Amino acid sequence: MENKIFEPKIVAFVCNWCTYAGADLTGTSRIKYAPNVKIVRFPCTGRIDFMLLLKAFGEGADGIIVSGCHPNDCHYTSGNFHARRRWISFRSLLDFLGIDTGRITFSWVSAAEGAKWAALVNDTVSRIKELGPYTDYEKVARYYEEEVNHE
Amino acid sequence: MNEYQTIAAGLLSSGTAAMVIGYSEGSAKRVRPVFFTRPEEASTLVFDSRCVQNIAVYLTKKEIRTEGKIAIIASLPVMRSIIQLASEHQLSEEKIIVIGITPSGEVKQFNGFDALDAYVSSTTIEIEARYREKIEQVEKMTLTERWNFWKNELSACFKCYACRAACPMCYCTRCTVEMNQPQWIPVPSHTLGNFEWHIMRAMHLAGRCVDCNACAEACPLGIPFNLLTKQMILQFKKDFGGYNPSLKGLNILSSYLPDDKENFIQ
Amino acid sequence: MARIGVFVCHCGENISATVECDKVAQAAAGFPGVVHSIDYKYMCSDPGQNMIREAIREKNLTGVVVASCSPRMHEPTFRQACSEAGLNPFLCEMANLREHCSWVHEKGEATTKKAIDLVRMMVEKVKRNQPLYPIRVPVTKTALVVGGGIAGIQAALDIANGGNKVIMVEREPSIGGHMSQLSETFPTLDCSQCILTPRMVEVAQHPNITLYTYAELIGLDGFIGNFKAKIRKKAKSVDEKICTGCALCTTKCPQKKIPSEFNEGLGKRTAIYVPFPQAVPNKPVIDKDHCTYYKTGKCKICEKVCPAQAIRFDQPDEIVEVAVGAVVIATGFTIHQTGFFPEYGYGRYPDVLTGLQFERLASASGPTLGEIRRPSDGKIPETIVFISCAGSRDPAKGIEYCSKICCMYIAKHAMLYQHKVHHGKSYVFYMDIRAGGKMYEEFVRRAITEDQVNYVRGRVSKIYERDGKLIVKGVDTLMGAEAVEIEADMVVLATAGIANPGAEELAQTLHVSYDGHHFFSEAHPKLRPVETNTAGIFLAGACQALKDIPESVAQASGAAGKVNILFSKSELTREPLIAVVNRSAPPEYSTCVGCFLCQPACPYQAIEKEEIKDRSGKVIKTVARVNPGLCQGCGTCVAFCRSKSIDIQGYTHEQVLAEVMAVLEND
Amino acid sequence: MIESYLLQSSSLTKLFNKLIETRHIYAPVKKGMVTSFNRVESLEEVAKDYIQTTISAKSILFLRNEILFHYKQENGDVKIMEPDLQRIPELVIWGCRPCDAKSFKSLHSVFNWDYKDIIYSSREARSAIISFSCNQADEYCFCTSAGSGPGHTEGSDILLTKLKSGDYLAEILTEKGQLIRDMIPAIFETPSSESKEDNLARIPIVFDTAGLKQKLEQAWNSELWITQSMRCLGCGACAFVCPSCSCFDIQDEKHGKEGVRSRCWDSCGFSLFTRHTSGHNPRETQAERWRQRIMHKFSYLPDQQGFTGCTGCGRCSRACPADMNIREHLAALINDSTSPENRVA
Repeated sequence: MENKIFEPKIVAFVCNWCTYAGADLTGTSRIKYAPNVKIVRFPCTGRIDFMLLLKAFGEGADGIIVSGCHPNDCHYTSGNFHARRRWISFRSLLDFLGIDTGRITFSWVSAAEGAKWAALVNDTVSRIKELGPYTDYEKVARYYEEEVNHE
Repeated sequence: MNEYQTIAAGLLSSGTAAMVIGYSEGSAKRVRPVFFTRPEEASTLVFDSRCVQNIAVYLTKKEIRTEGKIAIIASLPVMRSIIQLASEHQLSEEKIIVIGITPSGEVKQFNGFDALDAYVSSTTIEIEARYREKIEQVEKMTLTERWNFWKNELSACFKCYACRAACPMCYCTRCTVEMNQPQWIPVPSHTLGNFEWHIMRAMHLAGRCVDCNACAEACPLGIPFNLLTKQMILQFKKDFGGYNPSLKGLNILSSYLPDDKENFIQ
Repeated sequence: MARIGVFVCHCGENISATVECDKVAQAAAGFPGVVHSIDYKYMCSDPGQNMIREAIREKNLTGVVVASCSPRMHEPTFRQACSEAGLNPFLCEMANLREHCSWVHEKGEATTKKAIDLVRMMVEKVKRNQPLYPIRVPVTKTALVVGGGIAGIQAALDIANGGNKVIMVEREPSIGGHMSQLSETFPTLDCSQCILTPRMVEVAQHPNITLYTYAELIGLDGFIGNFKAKIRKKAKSVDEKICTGCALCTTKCPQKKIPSEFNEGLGKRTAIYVPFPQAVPNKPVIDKDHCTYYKTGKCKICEKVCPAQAIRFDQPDEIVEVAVGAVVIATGFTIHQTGFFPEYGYGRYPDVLTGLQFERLASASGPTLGEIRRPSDGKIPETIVFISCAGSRDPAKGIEYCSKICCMYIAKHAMLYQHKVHHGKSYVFYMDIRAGGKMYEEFVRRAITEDQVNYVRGRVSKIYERDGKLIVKGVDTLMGAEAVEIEADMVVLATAGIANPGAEELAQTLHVSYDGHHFFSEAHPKLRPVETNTAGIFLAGACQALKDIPESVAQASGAAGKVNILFSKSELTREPLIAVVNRSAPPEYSTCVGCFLCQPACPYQAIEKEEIKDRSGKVIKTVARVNPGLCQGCGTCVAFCRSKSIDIQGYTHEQVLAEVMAVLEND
Repeated sequence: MIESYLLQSSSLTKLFNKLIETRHIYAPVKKGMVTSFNRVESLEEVAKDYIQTTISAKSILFLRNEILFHYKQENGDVKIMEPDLQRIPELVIWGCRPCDAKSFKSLHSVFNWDYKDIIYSSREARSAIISFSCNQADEYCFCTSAGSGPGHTEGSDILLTKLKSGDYLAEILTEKGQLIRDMIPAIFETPSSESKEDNLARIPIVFDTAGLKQKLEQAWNSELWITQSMRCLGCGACAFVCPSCSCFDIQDEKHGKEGVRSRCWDSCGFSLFTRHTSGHNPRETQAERWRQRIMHKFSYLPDQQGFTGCTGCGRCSRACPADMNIREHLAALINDSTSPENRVA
């Protein structure tokens, strides 16, 4: 197990109209990227609950990508603006708590930016690989393991 | 009788108010909230620096019911809470008389929320120096030190929810921690459950917290989770240019500016 | 218990080349709740869809996951297939194995593992899906057209000819818009009014069109199919029903020095006036700001001379409320006035004109009856300079965009001048000539070659007056940036086209988005150019971006087509992927506490207040309610709601959390 | 079976050091304004001067969050793994007050009433309680009115009373206590003649428990439930600091294919505590919940078990953010004259 190369688990929260479509374009353009990232689709970045980021870390995610439409391009006019405020405050709170915000990539990827999506994923994967597994948060989530491991 | 006692007694004897909420002497040199309906009780009212419990919390409780108006002895944080609650459609102007006592000790009776709003808007929420220093101390730590600091502090929490109960802004009838489909926040008071509870609490108070400190005062374990909301207020002042409850403004997280600044979105 | 079917598609080799589809199907078969799991070459083919239909029937599936291409591609296909087999279409989800996996990763264990994770995620989601039913809303088959320029006229006529009712609101006393001010039109040089006036009359006479001129839209509530529009009909001070349109009043009005809007200030009008002879309706209105009676309480000459006794000084503004099912915004544009340009004299020189002013000079119905004469002294200009891009494409002036119509109308202006002043000399200063369009380039060429218009590529830095002449200083960049100085008698600035004043306010009234220049935003710059992001509100003409007449007309017909499609059914069905505020039994009724902080977060004003009352009618609780007609399903309110009392169908808390948990699950 | 000895002040360290060789010791530790029972390694860590700890010692035996079992999904089946009770260490609760020691009785009764809770019982069996009598009290203390007292012996295995000389009177109360004595018999010397009573705090009796119980039986409809609970915020601070409150909730937590079921503290003061799925709540108001709290401790438990569920430690009053003072409220209930016809809420 120890000899295995660290393959980070990364979950991406993306909006349906821009980044999800952008990732579709990456596919249709056959641009390759690392398979570590798995996409969860949302109607809009405005829908992404901050609790989901914590849940992802708790379930063992080593990194998170949050991505949606560029400012002014939101399918719903302003969902991404609301999301941006939410991330500005949430990110600062996490940082204050000692939760590694360097493991969260926030980005705007439009439906036309298939190449940007691939680059974003690859950058995130290599950055997380350098950081190593994120265990701080997962450990408190799996607090019981210490007690039950001996079984 | 002093000024606020006289006003309170007057409101009750004239029938203008049906109940007065204020503070009186409690046990062991503490003060406690009181609710009275008879003018003669007004002489037991006290107001001093010990009155840190935010009694605006009672205004939204279904247990506090009267047919008539409620008069409330309101410190500045209580006044702020009333404005914030009013902006969230939780209080009706016709039911409340505010006997405000300003930080300088001036007694001000407010007719209507607009007048109260004008007064509250003329003040600003400033984080006390001792908390600012503590926040800076935490901010100066390395990421790991910060994590360990909070892990140590928050793991002590046994989730009595006194912080929630003491907060006038936590008036939801079903708190998200009580939601079990899905179970967002683990119920047990283990470190994860505590982290998620306090993170969520801070986020839900974002732009709503009036910095009264009642939550921290209520905590039987002295956990400094109030630093989270205080840090947030400092951050909001920086990021969104100001922070004050008001009937006119919009909540920070349910509004936005097209040119909000950030430096982390790629 | 859930009975989920998983259908893994090879997509020929598109998926199977890098993902081991059989392994994915095998793994999925082991997921809790999965009772059927197969892989097949083409799930979207007829036999593939049949497999799904059969499995639903035979195995009583409660949910289907098709692991194939992007849901943006085939979700409707597979949902339809499920529906045909009796499964609610919203119990079908797709795992995107092609665009998000097989096409972007190399063949290998990790790729197949990711495919399995994606399928697991969708299985966990679909277990929590609920049957959903399309939302039906009735449609009021009346359209509101805001603006009576050529775009509004075209849209109104097309909608009305499609058999639907139209209410047209025009701010000015007459419809016609800017097109009615034009002399000739490019690239054909046919007379603008000759082609426009019949359309205006048709609007006035169309049985399906109700025309409100001198009126403004002041409010719009509701949602697609069911809007309520509030219109203020400004008092015209003339009883339209009685007025015969004889215009005697306009000849007798003592106020004769009011600059005429129609003539761009180059002519004068009276206080009671008809903006132009072909106006529709051709009945006067009293301009209260200039009328002697309204200002001083004395005069009433018009009342005395009116043979029909139609003057009504005490007429009030009237507010009418109309129910409409769709709105077409066609409020047009305006232009910068010469005062905007310090380098060209801040509008101080009377012979520095805007393009629209030149149109009025060149128009047979204009103040000079079509003769090109200087406003200052009435002389015919011997030398005339046209300056393009006055303000446009100039970030320093705050306008980055090209006003699009100027290159063509400058060519037209220069030609008209040359046709009318044979010995005159005309110059055009330009940056680039943008003449994309049918017969456009040929038209500009004609100006240069046949009409000897001098095109100078360069900018004009300054205009000043010397001995009654306008000195135009510029450079000719094609002659090696040589300084050029022309002594002109008249200068015409092709000033930038800009959004109408009040466009921002109107956008807010209509709840549609607008850009930084206050032009209204289309829903998609390419694929939805006539829709706004607010369902049921469409755009036509220059209010969206500067455009010429054929483009405006085309967009107007497009918008009208959209409206007629919308009106072709009596009920509207919409995808039910909308937010819902929970309701429960008493005494709670809902976990919503009615803080309404979600209201400002909603881009569609879809969140309403609902009062929950007891039997005696007493309000027990006020809670939020999402109007299903207005909600577009972004879910911003859902993430914002503290008590998690709002959820969004199709992306519920249970679903998304289960997805996150499942995708991170360790094997 | 009480055996009394003298323990010289210097012997206290010897006793502690002897115990820590084989046992985990939990003792009051002061951090800021809060004193709580933590696992300690040396006597120096133990708080010196405390009337009462902020949190009671109950959390050592009745864990805030006790894992009942751990499960795993494997090959379409679920494997359940119960905790290894043999791993529970031998432990000593050091420095708890007589009121706390007594409160273990009510915890014991709850966890051994109709069903023997093996987890609690195993912890209880492996723990010894060395209490210290109180020589000071504050105005929240009312143990003497609640069947306990500053030198009460019930519940402790050894009770130490500090004498004026600085030495301790050691009372060995149980077999567990004797076992400890036998670990280091040399330090247990012949007691002096100094009276234990003279070295105890004076805590006035404000009401008598039997009278209270009688009164409560008539008090269901008292107005006092409403007026007293008016300022109650509905938090769980009182229940969580209480040494005898034993309400719990059972919770499942799942992580992928595995998870745990645990038992965690709950409080009857929470409105959610009795709320049904339908939304109906049999204890709709805070007054009803306050009545439940008092009735349970002073009426129902005495009926069921023969003793009160309160030992008068006063923690709930100290912890209450709204200054609900149980001693004062109980005294008021005894003197209640409001008409029983007045219904709550």
